[in-house]
Amino acid sequence: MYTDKVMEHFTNPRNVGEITDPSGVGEVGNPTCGDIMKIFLKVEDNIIKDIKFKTFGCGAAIATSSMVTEMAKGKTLDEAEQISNKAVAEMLDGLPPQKMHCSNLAADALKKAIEDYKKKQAV
Amino acid sequence: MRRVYFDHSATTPVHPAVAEEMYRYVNKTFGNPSSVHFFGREARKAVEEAREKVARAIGSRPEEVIFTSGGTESDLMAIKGVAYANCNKGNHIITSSVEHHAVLDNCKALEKEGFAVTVLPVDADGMVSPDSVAAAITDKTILITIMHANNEVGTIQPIHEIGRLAREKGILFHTDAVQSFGKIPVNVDELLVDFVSISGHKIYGPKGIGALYIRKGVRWLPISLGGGQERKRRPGTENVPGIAALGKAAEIAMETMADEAARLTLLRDRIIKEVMENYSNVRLNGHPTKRLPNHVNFAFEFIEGEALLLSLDLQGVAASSGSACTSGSLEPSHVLLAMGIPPEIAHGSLRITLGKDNNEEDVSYFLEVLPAIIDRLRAMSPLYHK
Amino acid sequence: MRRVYFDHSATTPVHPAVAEEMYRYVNKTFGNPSSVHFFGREARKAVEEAREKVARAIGSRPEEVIFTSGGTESDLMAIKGVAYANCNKGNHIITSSVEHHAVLDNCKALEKEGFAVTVLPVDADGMVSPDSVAAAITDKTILITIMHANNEVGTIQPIHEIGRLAREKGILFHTDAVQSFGKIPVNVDELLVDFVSISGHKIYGPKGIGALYIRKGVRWLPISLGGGQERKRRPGTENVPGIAALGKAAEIAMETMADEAARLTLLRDRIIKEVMENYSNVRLNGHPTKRLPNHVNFAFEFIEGEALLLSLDLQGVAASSGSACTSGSLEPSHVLLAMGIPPEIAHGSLRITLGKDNNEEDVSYFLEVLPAIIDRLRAMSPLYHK
Ligand SMILES: Cc1ncc(COP(=O)(O)O)c(C=O)c1O
Ligand SMILES: Cc1ncc(COP(=O)(O)O)c(C=O)c1O
Ligand code: FES
Ligand code: FES
Repeated sequence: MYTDKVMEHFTNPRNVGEITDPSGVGEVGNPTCGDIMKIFLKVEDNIIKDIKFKTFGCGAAIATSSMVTEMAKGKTLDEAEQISNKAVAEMLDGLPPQKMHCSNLAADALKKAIEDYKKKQAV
Repeated sequence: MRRVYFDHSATTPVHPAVAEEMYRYVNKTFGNPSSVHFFGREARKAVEEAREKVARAIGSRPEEVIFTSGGTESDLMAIKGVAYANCNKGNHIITSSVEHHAVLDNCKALEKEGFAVTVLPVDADGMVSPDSVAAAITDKTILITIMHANNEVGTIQPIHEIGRLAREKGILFHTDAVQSFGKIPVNVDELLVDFVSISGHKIYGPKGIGALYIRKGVRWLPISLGGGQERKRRPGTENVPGIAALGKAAEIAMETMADEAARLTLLRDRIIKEVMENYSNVRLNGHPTKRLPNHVNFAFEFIEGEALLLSLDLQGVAASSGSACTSGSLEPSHVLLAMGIPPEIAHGSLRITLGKDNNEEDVSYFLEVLPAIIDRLRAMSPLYHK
Repeated sequence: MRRVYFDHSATTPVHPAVAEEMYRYVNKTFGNPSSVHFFGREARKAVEEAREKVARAIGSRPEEVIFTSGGTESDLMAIKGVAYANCNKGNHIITSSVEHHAVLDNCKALEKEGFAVTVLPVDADGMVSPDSVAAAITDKTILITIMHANNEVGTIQPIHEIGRLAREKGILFHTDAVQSFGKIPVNVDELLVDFVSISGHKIYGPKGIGALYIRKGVRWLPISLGGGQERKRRPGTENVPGIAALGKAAEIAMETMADEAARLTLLRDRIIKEVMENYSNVRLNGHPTKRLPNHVNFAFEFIEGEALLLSLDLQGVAASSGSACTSGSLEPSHVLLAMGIPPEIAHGSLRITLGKDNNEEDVSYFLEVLPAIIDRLRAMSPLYHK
């Protein structure tokens, strides 16, 4: 069902955990299947220095969380914001059709975390 | 890697003696039972012998058993067959909220066609109360369809009590015994049922074969049309190897049922005891005692079922879950929801269903690999706080 | 005793390579394709590979093929599925008088439900004329269902021509290719069909498995309800060994079809030639040339079919007949009657259908034992006067 890449990220997910005192936090719930994902950012000089996630969800949800954190780490906020659901799925060599919605979780959570950071900066 | 198959409610391996019986009718005795010649007569004999074996296993007469392509078709035939045959008498059907989709979806389809369907609730253990059945019966009720044992949580329903109600009122009564048959006694006269669905691949027989018991003299119409096979009740060239195999599987199940039930109950109870003792935030789904001897279902809070299954699979343990993410339907199990389990907890359900090749070592192995998996997934979960 | 199996239209022996494929999924890879674990994934792979093989054999896309329990179910699903899905567009169905009961009986059932059914006549060779189809089409016509090759007389229908008519008018077109598939090319785009029924046990595959081709994008509704299998188009746990076997059988059929057709045509034509030359009052039923390569059907006047079959059987030759006495229905074959053959002659029909293990010696043996049988039965017949 899942590609080796998905299974690899599911088995050894990168960047699991929380950041104490994060620069930004994004949380999304998937209304269709009820899963939840949380992303924590540490931003310095507009660059994502550190990123962590916590996910309650299926294999695809965990793998996409892991992948999106890996993709975002070290990028500028503008670059990170460009990461699309599709790009995450592609980096995992694809997801089964019925699991495409899980990849939305990851990219959306990242965007929300960046938004949260920007909002905090604006104040 | 050690492989432990703990998913016998999904399907079972074929018993070697059943496979052998099947091969005979694949390799040698390949005739069409409708043919008058030698090859045909041999095949006919196999079909009728298998019918006797299945009949013996459920305490019916052979001519009350017809062969189908599986539990799903048996359910369809029973439900629609009764509905269409009795629609001049009434239009009301009673079922429960924990039935298999093969029952529920046909009831829903009939509802669209103008039948009225009462879907009875269950209690927290997944049990239908006979009182609720009694209260639902109207003078328009033509069919009650309540499963014998639930596939997801293992709860065994009070079929005999419901059967008594049905019989008093002269209402036809179908039970889906796909999960119970071969594990606990299924006797049509003790259960007081008029229709029983069974399926081969749940009792160490092959996939694609099942049977439907139809009590002699009841009002029922065939759904499948075509040739004259199964006395026009289920046309199509008979699946002779499948039928012979189902007969053999039923025979073996009857011989081994009592001992296996005792043996598996011990394994089951060991799993239940150790898991309930060693984890916090876990519950046993289904009735604590009125459950199938081989059946365990837990809900691990803060964990999603598919992730749990994949993790177990990586350790060689095959199990299943009622989580939305595994079902493709994006909704957690309707059974767990009907039992009042909140969706986020239903999500973390784990079904362990034991079978003939499982032993103490399998259980030990499972209990050994489980903690690290639960810890890892909980540590990853945004819902979990130690 | 020498045993000669000449009843391949009734059913075929399972090809050893097909049996082997089947055993793999009975003995080893027994998982449920819906399961997420190792055992399930292996089974899923087998199902999807088989789907590709069947699709390749009929020139379709894999997702247009769904697996059923046999030809009878495929016919039911096609016909009722189109009727119910399109009843707001029209209520008229066109079929022919020589269809298999699996088609005719469903059409008749739909007639009772308010559909209008035109049953087209055939000519003396059992052929449906495209002109009669064209003449029958109305603006209410939603389905044409005409078989590809007839099971009793072997006549091959002008499916491509009928398909052209159907497509011009935007009418869905189903063909029952149970008898033709594996013997002559069945390509969904060349035949211009939207639905095709096939069955495993007619092509050296097992009984209890079949497939239905459903052209992408057509309006159709599932008949069977329950789980999500076959993308909800045919629920129920997949018959994995049967499906894998059907895939293998289709693959082998494609590889061997051309050579086998040529080889069996020679045997067939030898039988036709010798019988027609050596007997009086015998006729060949079905089209003289547009017939299946393995298919012969004679009417021996003054003789009753069952008596003929029993006599042949006593000599080890397994054949069949369209006679009432063998069919259990007490009416001579509706196919022969539709072709204008008088009932008393239809009674004496003998169907010889050849297969992969038949050879010249089988034919010689049959031609050797036949004369004494015919003579004996004719001598016994009050209708016969030398
Ligand atoms: C309770 C119940 N009913 C019906 C079915 C359907 O049986 P089958 O898979 O043989 O169609 C199943 C199993 O899938 C089941 O568990
Ligand atoms: C033309 C035709 N259609 C349908 C069927 C039914 O197929 P099955 O026996 O697989 O149900 C048969 C064979 O019996 C047949 O010859
Ligand atoms: S998170 Fe539920 S299906 Fe992936
Ligand atoms: S003469 Fe006996 S059934 Fe026809």
